[in-house]
Parts: sequence; structure tokens; C-alpha cells
Amino acid sequence: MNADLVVFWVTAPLSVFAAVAMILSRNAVHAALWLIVNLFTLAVLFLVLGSPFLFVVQIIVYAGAIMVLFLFVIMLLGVDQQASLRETIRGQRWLAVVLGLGLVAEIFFAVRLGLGLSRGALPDFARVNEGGNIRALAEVLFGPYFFPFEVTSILLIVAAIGAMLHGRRRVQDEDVIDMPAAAE
Amino acid sequence: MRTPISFFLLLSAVLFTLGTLGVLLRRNALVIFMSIELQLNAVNLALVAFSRQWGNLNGQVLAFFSMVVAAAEVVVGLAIIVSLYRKRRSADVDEASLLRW
Amino acid sequence: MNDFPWLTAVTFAPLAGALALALFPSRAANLHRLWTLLVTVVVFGVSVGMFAAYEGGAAGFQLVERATWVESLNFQYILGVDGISVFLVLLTTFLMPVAVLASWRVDRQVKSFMIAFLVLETAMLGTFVALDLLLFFLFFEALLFPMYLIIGGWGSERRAYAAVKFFLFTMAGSAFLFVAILFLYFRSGSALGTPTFDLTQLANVPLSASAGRWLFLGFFVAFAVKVPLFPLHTWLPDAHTEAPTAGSVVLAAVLLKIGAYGLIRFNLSLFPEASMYFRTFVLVLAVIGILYGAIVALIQTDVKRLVAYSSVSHLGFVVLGIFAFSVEAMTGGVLQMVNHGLSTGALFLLVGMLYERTHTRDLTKMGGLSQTMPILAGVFLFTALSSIGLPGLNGFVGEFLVLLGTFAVSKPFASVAVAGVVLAAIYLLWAYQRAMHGELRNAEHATLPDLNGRERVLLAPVLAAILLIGVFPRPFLDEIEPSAEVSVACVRGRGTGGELLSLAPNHLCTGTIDQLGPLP
Amino acid sequence: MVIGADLPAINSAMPIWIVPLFPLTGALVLLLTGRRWRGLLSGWFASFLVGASFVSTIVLLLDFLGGDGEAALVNRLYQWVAAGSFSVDVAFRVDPLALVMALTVSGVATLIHIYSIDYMRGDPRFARFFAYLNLFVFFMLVLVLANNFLLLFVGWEGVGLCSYLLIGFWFERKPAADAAKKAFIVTRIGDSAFLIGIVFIWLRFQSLDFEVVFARAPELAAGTATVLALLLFAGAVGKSAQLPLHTWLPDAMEGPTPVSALIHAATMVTAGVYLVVRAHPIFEASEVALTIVATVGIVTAIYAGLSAIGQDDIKRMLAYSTISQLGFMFFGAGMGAYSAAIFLLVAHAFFKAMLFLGAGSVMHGLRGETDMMRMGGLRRAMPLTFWTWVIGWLAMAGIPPLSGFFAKDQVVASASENGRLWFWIAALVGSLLTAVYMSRATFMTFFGRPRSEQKPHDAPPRMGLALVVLAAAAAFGGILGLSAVNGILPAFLEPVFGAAEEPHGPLTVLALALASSAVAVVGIGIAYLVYGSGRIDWVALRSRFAGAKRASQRGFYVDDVYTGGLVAPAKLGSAFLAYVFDRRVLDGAVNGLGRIIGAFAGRGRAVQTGRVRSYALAVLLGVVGVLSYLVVRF
Repeated sequence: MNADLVVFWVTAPLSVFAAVAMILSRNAVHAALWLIVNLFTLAVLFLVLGSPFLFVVQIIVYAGAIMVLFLFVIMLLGVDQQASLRETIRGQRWLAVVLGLGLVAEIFFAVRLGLGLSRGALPDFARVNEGGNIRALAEVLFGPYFFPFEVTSILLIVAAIGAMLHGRRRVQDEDVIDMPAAAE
Repeated sequence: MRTPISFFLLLSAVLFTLGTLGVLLRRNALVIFMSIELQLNAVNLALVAFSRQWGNLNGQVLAFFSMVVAAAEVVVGLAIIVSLYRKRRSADVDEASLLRW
Repeated sequence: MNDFPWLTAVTFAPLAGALALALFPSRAANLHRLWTLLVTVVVFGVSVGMFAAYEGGAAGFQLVERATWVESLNFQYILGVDGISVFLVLLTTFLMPVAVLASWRVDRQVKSFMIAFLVLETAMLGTFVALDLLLFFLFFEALLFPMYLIIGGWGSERRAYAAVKFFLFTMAGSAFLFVAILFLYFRSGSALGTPTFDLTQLANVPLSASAGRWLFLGFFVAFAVKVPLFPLHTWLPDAHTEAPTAGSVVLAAVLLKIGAYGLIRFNLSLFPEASMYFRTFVLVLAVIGILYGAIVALIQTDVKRLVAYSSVSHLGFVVLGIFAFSVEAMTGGVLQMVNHGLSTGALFLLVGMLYERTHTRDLTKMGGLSQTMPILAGVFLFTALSSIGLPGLNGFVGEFLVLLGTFAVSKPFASVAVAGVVLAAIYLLWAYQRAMHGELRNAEHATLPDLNGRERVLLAPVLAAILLIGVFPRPFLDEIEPSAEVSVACVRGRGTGGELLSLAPNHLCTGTIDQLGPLP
Repeated sequence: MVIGADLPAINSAMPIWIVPLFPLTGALVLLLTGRRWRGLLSGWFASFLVGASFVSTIVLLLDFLGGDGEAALVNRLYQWVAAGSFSVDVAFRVDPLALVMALTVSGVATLIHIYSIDYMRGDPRFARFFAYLNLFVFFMLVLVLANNFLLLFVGWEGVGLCSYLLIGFWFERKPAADAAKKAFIVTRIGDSAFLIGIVFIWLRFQSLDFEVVFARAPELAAGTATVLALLLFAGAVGKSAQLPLHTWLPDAMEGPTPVSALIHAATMVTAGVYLVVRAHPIFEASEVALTIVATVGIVTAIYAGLSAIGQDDIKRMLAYSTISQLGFMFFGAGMGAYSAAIFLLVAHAFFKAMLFLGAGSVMHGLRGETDMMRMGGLRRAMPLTFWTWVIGWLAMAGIPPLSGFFAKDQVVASASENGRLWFWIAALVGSLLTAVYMSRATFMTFFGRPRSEQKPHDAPPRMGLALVVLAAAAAFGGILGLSAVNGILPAFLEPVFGAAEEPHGPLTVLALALASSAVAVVGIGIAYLVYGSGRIDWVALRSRFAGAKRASQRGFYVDDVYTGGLVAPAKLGSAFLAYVFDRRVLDGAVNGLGRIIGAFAGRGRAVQTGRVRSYALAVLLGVVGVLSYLVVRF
């Protein structure tokens, strides 16, 4: 029994449990908190998989910034009351569950066909992470992935501007949307 | 490392499916959005696992990008949810069904 | 100047004008009108330059431009004109300034309207000069959108119905066209080594009889809708009626010609055997169209519908001329395309002017207008007479040559077609009488103004052209004839199973009538 | 491109195209500047140009007579239409036949122009009237001076157009507008056959030039010649208002009277005769065709004569008489007596134009009255009109030595000379009818007691001038053809028709002439007895034979049969095609297809619930489906 196996078997059920709890919690704040738990477990798994950089990013950016944003919005809108979980669309629930199971099964078979379920020989990750994971990652990121990286920065700016514009109140526009003709 | 990579992939599959179920079964736009985040993270896990499997950093870089995109997406998505809520006083996606027929 | 890319310049100048127009401030409607007028006049000027560079009296394509477009798939950019298409280009560029002037009163969304018009011009010109099937198809499809917008956006009451009908009819036709084009492309791959859309090369691709016939039908349906041939014509009256004046003018004068042009350029040259095989069938349709259009026009009370049905009848003559497979008829048919563009275009202009004044297209609500608008009435009569085929005006020359050429190869068809000449007189004169003669039926019409300066200016060149072609058609006939001869030779030589005539560069096929036997 | 480089040089001293150029100029100037002309100036301007045309025709005549004996002067301007093997020029031709026609046309036209200045005085569209008249003269001259069939056709259709414009000159009145349209359309039916005939000619001879076609016409097989001749004749029938396409001419009287005189009596309607005579080599190649021409001519002559007797409207009476006289001309042509036919054409142009102008003068004096029932006794009030009318009347009836006698006698005699007794008798019957209806009209109009309250006045001087000149021509025109064999006109026309043969029928020339004159006298006598002597109450007679009277007046219901049997069903059929077939069947199929697709889409669109979660489920379904395919495949 290796340490990583232990860690996996501890975090994996926890992460699944957190996910289930998230989708079942009636209160959005609770859901968000369960998601944070889930994100933390995944961060741990990143570490196990030899990616300390992503471990850190996951915690700071995801569990930190993004989830705070979520909570902000929840509080802003005041939707933290109890939500009904009663299904309104006929057949939605059992179809979703059956298809979900099907998806898992398919991926299971795919993985079994591809990698196999037993442990195989893995490449030496220490050589890949030579000079530290962050340095190695930076070399890849600013090497072959330089152009996509720059594009991503544009994406972020656009997203920020877009969100700002979207959030601005424009009285006339709201009237237009509420007009009966538009709703028809 | 003793844990088979396939375990991570299966965990990723389970989480992804749970995220999917969240999207399909919940009506609160915020929770749906969180479920989408869950799906993204499940995929990130798979990516990092691949990175480990093949011994290069492409998977991690991709996961990194996916986080960036997720951040952008969250920003825009939340803005949309906010304006949707402003119009309808509700975050129930079933009520926002203007684009039918 | 021989290396100057005349055709590209002519074709894309309107598009450039449209792009520039898009940058104009959106509120200066007069500026948009003037700019569009300027652009169309300049385009006409360029096309005249193109015509000057065109070497007269020769067959085959000239001013050919070639460029590779998508190398891996061998998509090419090939433009060229021969004696048939050169006049259609000129007709288009000639009528566009007129149409723009006629739309001076359009006051809603002037900028969009003018942009649609300029884009339309590029697409129309493109169809006439493209010698690459894919390129042709692109232009052919690109036509639809501006025309759809013009009908649907600036038309009268039932414009939505008319626009959708126009769109669907043409799209349904071009679906067959596209399949046929793709089939040819892949077939040319196995026959020539590399697949190509190049028309001059495709004419060499050997096809089995049945394949040729199916492909012929694929092309034919698309063009028959455009022409339009009976019974695929029902979109035309609606589209004409609902379109704004300039839209009707362009529709009648140019768009319909694309169908007839396509029949000559593609059906005859690519599938000579099938053309011969379907000849009687097409001739029957053409003659039915002549009579049917004329008879239905008789009873119409909406003057635009009436002119629309008269187009069905006139285009029947054109197709008759094309499929008679004699040089005289083909020449006459092509000239008749130009003639119809001028006279029916002018008719629509006049109907538009009438509508602007009386606010009706209903003949039963007009009457006696000749008293208040003598000049308009006179011009209307002049144009109607051109359409009727009065000798001395343009319609007669084309109609006579078509009859002559058709009579030479098939007396029954020509004899029946002549009835169309009589019927044309009946429906047009009756319409003229109902609108212009008699007592004033509507007291409000007593004060209507006659043609104003702008209207006179825009009509004058059209009327002059009508008279010129009628009195002195040689400059036109001399250019059309060599190309018509090639087309006829092509069908007759290869369509009858005679030996494959040698293909010279820039020719679809060569040969003279003298070498050819009689028609079966 | 050098146009006309391959054409031979002009071989006449004065270019022929000058002749039609004058009226064309007038027409264009007046049309473009119509409303700027003040007073009667435009009328004088137009008259002057037509007069110039007449003078230049005389110059041409002198030119021709002084030439070196060529059969024709030809003047090619340029190649008009050319495609494939087809080619035709704009070329004019002067030969005796063309000269006779051109002189008649421009001469009569000049007089009628001058007459119209007074007749149309005060009309708001005065200048336009003269523009149309000039245009008409232009096209008519093109018609008679053309050197090929296609250019002839230009003139042919052009005069039809002008006829349309002038009949409908007072277009505010519905009958006028209707009549104009009818004239154009009915003649066009004949024209379309003519057009096919032209095409046929080209196909047979590879040329449309008269000299080529006529030189080779004798080679035609009889059957082909018959078809060809009948196609041409169909055109002539329409233009010259012969049975069965005659119905437009009586209606055409809605036009101003000078128009009736010029177009519908003297010139345009005779174009059909000109065509048959011009194309006689083709007709001669077919005995059948000539017989048909003669038969149609004589049947029309008798039919129109009978109809003319029943007319009360003076202009309609003259219209039917024109139809009848044109029938005589065709009869003559069908008998091979071409120069006689042309002689009658010329004489008819004089006396019928004169009669129309006389009728116009009567109408002018009676404020537009055309009903002879309300005339009577006008001989005292309008002596000039009366005396000129008498000349025209007697000339037309065929009293020697007036022009009509010689002309008609030669036409009638041609039947006898050919030894066709029945034709001869029929022609005599036609002559008798002519004398009867003309005398009837004369007695009703000028003799007896006035039947209206109006105070008529005689023609003003300019109108009188035209009347007098035409009356003189009608009186002395006979000089042109005292003898069918070697009269002035036959001799002049000989190069075109060949030498006339000595008569060889059973009767001598003198006997034939006596028979004709006797018939004329008898006809006048009958009319006098009934209408002139006062011994018979002809008004009572009318009501006793009301049925026959109405049948005659309505032209024996031919027009009604056309209206009921052709026009009405055609409209019905058109309406059926337009509103039932086109809308319901063709468009119905299209719209039906659209509706079917629409119905399917209506069901299918329910899938678009608008609920995001349903769409997401569909996506998942797709993902699972694709993955299962991939998993199973590997």
C-alpha cells in the first residue's frame, strides 16, 4: 500500500461524495460550499499526479477566486433560499440517470480497452519536471503554446469587458425585452 | 506511484457524469453553472492524468488553459445570470424558454 | 491596356462601391443615392471600356483571366466573355444606373437598399463572366440574397410571400444544379486526371448518354426556374408584382436572362447529345410558355402581373430561339434577351412611375391617363410597341430572327409561336387602352404630373437603345453571331453523334455549320 | 466593321430615301416639340413636308423616265439585319409600280393635309394630329418604295400603328379607343401570316429582295407557291379589310374624317392590293391562289355592297363601300389584270378620298352629324360639297367618262377576257350594288327635304380646295387608262407586269363597256326610284324589311359572331388559365407542397421546447450514442 494509493482512496470517495452532495443540496450556498470541497480534493489529486503548479492554481484561482465570485452572485441575487428538487419535465430524471450510467459505463469500457485497469509502467515524471514543475511548465507554455497563451489573454480581457457591458443597466433595453411583441 | 492512471480516469468519468446530472436535473441557473464547473474540473483531472501517463506537460498546459477559459466563462456566465435574474426575478432556467418553437 | 483585368474590374467594382457605401454615415440618404448612381455609372463606363477591349467579330472567349483559388481542390477563378455574354454584361451595367435613378423615391433604409443593389450587380455580372462552374454557382447563389432582401424589404403588401417563393423556387432549382456540378467535377477527376470546374475543360469530359441526360436535367431545372419556363414560372408574377420598381426592372431585365444564358453556356456546350435528345421537349415547353404567358396576360388587371406574364411569353421566344439550333434563331434569341431586358425593363419603370402617381396597379382603377400625362402615355406606348415587336423597334429584329431560324428547322413550332405575336398586341394594347384611353375614371388623377426631369433622363437612354437596335442592329448581331454559331455548331456537331470537333483554347468547341449535316 | 462596303453604288440621280425623309422629319419634329406650336403653323409645316415629298417623287419620276431604260432604280442604304445566312438591307426601289403608288400616296396625302388644317382647327392636339399624319405618310412611302419584303413589312406595320394612333386620336371616347385597338389587332392576325410568309420566302429563295425573289418565283412548285401566295394574301386580307378580317374598317370610322379619307380609303387599305400586285410572280405560279384571291375579292365586294345599302351612318356606308371597292381590286388582281387593279386603286384613291372629304365637309357643316337619316336636301346649303360629291358618286358608280368607269370596267372586263363567265356576272352584280348604295346615300343626303333643324354651311376654302382638286382628279383620272392595253398607266406599268394581252373573250371591249355602263345606270335608277323620286315611302319600307335592314346594317352579324364566338370564349379561357389553372393548379401544387412540409414542421417544432435542460439531455443522448458506437467498434 503506497502513500499515493492511500491518498487516492481517501480523496476520491470524498470528491464523489462532495459532488453528489452538491447536486442534491437545495440551497445554492451549500452547493457552492460542496463544490469547493470537491475542488480541494481534485487539487490534492493534481498533486498526486505530479502537478504542484496546478494544485496551487486550483486552490487559489478556482476554489478561491471563482467560487468567491459565485458566492458573491448568490448573495447579490439573494437566491439562497431552499429550492425545490421536484422534477417538472416528464421523463427527464430517469432518462438523465440512465444516460449518465451509460456514460460512465462507456468510459469504463473505453478506459479498460485503452489503458487497462491494472497499473502499468509509468514514465519517470521527475525527468519531465526537471528544474521544478513550474519551470518546466513555463518552458512549454511560453514555447510551443505561446500564441494560444496570448490569445487567452485577449479572451480574458474581452470576457471582462463583456461582463461589464452586460452588467450595465440600460433602461430602454429592458423595456424592449419585456414588450409583448418580443415575448411572442 | 502505485495508483493506476485508469482510476483517475474513472473518477473523472464519475465526476463528469455527476456534473452532467447536475446540469440536467437542477433548475437553478447558479447550480447548473456550478455543475458545469464540476464537469470542467473532471476533465481537468483527466487531462492531468494523461499528462502523467504519457510523461509530458501538454495535458497540464491544457488543463491550465481550461482553467483560464473557465474563469472567462464564469465571468460572462454570471453576468448573464445576473441580467436574467434582473429581468425575471428568478434564476429558474425552465422559465427562460423564449426560444421555443 | 490589354492586360488590364477588365472583367474583374467590372464585376467587383460595384461590390467595392457597396463596401465604401457601408462606411457612409447612415442618415445622408441623398448622398447614398448619388454615390450609388456614381458607382453604377462608373461601372457602366468600365464595361464600355471592356467592350472596347473586346475584339469584335470573333468567336470564343476573350479577356480571359485565370487564377488559382484553392489549389489543393483545383478551384479556379476564370473569367471571360464571348459575343453572347458581353452584351448581357453591358445590358446589366447599362440598366443599373437607370434602376438606381428609378429608386430615387425609396426613402426607407436607403443605405441598405443601395448596398443590396450594388451587391446584386456584382453577383449578376459574375454569373455572366464566370467560366468556372463553381465560381458561376457562387455568383448564381449570391444573387438570391440581395434580391430576396430587395423584394422582402422594400416590396408591396404581399412581399414576404413573394420573396420566400422566389427564394425557394430558385433554391430548389439550384440544388439540382449543384449536384450536377459536383458530379461533373468528380467525373472530370477520373477522366482528366485532376478534377476541375473549368468549363472549357469540362466540355471535353466524355459522358455516357444517360449520365449526360441526367446532368442536362439537373442544369435545366435550375435554369428553367430562372427563365422561367412553363410550368415553373409561378414565382415570377408574384415576385415582379411585389418587388419595388427597381427590383422588378432588374429581375425582368437581368435575372431572367441568367436562366437563358445558362442554357446556352452550360446545357448546350456541356451536354450536346442530351440537348439534342431533349430538344423537342424544350421546344414544346417554350411554345407552351409563349402561348400560356400571353393568354394569361390577357385577363390580368394588375399591370405588373400582366407585364410579368408577358415576360413568360417573351422568354419562351428566347428559349425557342436557343433550342432551334440554328444560327439565325440563336442570334435572334440572344438579341431578344437584350431586347426583352430593355423593353420590359422600361415597362416596369413606367409602371412604377404610374404607381408612384396613382398609387394603384389596378387597371380597372385607371383610365384616361393619357389626358393628364401625354408624355408618359406616349413613352408607354412606344415601349409596349417594342414589346409587341413593331418593325423598326428592337423587339422585331430578335423576334423575326427567332421565327426565321425556327421556321427553317421546324415549321409547326414557328407557326404556333407566331400566335404569340398576335396575342402580345392584344394584351398590351388592351392594357394600354384601359390605363390611358377613355375618360378619366378617377377624378383624383386629373392633376397628376407628367414625367419630370429625372424620369425623362432615366428613360431616354433606354428608349434610344430600343430604337437603335430596331433600326441598326448590326453592331449587336455582328458580335453575337460568331458565338451563336459556335454554340450551334457545338450542339449539332457533337449532339448528333458526329465526330468530336477539335477544341481550341478558349473555345468550347469549333466548327462551322457548313460541315454539319441536317438536323435529325 | 465597315457597314455597307459590299453594297453596290446608288444608281439613281436623287437618293430615293429623300422621299420618305421629309414626312419623317415632320413627324419627329412635331412629336418632340408638339406643344410649342401655336395656331395652324404645325399644320402648314406638315403639309409643306408632304408636299415636298410629292414634289421629290415627281423628280424621281422624271429621273426614272429620263434614265437609260432600267427596270428599276435601287438605292441601298445599309445592311439592316444579318445573322447566319440571313441578310437583308434597308434598300429602296423605284419602278413604275412604286412610282404610281408613291405619287398617289403623297399627292392625296398633301391634299388631305391641307384639308385637315381647317377640319382639325381648334383641336387641343392639333400638332400631334399632324405628327401622326406625317408619320403615316412616312411609313406608307417606306411601304411602297421598299425593295424587299422585310422593309415593306416595316412600312406595313408602321402604317398599322399610325392607323391605330389616328383612329384612337380622340381616345377619350371609348368607341374610338376600342376601334383603334380592334384595327391594330385584327390586321395583326393577317400580319402574322404575312410574317410567316416572309420567312418562308427567305427559306425558299435565300433572299428577300424583290428582284431576286420574283426572278426565281416561276421555279416554285405549284403547292409551295400556293402556300406562299396565300400567306402573303392573308396579310393583304387583314390590311385591306377583306372577308373574313374586314370587321375593323367600319369601326375605324371613329377616327377623324381626314384620317378615314387618307388611311382608310385612299392609301393604307390599298396596301394589300399593292402587295398582291407587287408579288404577282408568286401568285402567278399558283392558279389556285389567284382564284382564291379573285373569289375572296368578289365575295367581299358583294357582301360589302349589300352591307353598305343598309348603313345610315354616312361614314360607315363609305367604309363598306371601300371594302367593296377593295374587293374589286383584289378581283382584278386575281384575274391577272394587275394594271387594271392598280388603275382602280388610283382612281379609287381620288374619288373615295374625295367622297370622305365630302362627308367630312357635311359633318363639318352639321356639327359632327353622321346619320344620313337626319340629313337630306343639303344640295342647296352646300353647293360646292354637293357638286364635288356628285362627281365622286358618278365616278364610283361607273358612269362614263369619269375615272371610275374606265377603272372598274377594266376590272370587270378582265373576268370576261379570261373567259370566266360566272365571275363576270358576279362582278356585274357588285357594280350594280355599288351604283345602288352610292346613289342611295346621295339621294338621302343631298336631295329630298332637310330632316334636321340645323343650318348647314359649306366647306371653308382650304377644305374646298382639296375637294375640288380631288374631284377634278376623279373626273379626269380616266385619261390615265382609256384602254387596258395601251393606255398611259398600263403602258407605264408594262415593265412590271409585262405587256397586256389583246382581249380574247367572247365579248368585245365595247360590249363589255356598254354592259358596265348599263349596270351603273340601272343601279342609279333603282336608287332613284326608291330614295329619290318620292314615289315610294322608303321610311315605311325600312320598317317592313326591318330584319333584312338590320342584318345589312350590322354587316350580317359577322362582327357579332366574332365577339360571341371568339372574343368571349377567349376571355373565358384566359380567365380560366389565369385564375384557376395558374393560381389553383400550378401555384396550388407549389403552395400545397409548402403546406405539407409546413404541417410536418408544425409537428416537429414541438421538439423545440425552449427548455435548456431538454436540449442538454439531447446532447447527452448524442454523446452516449456516439461513444457507444466508438466503444463497440474498437
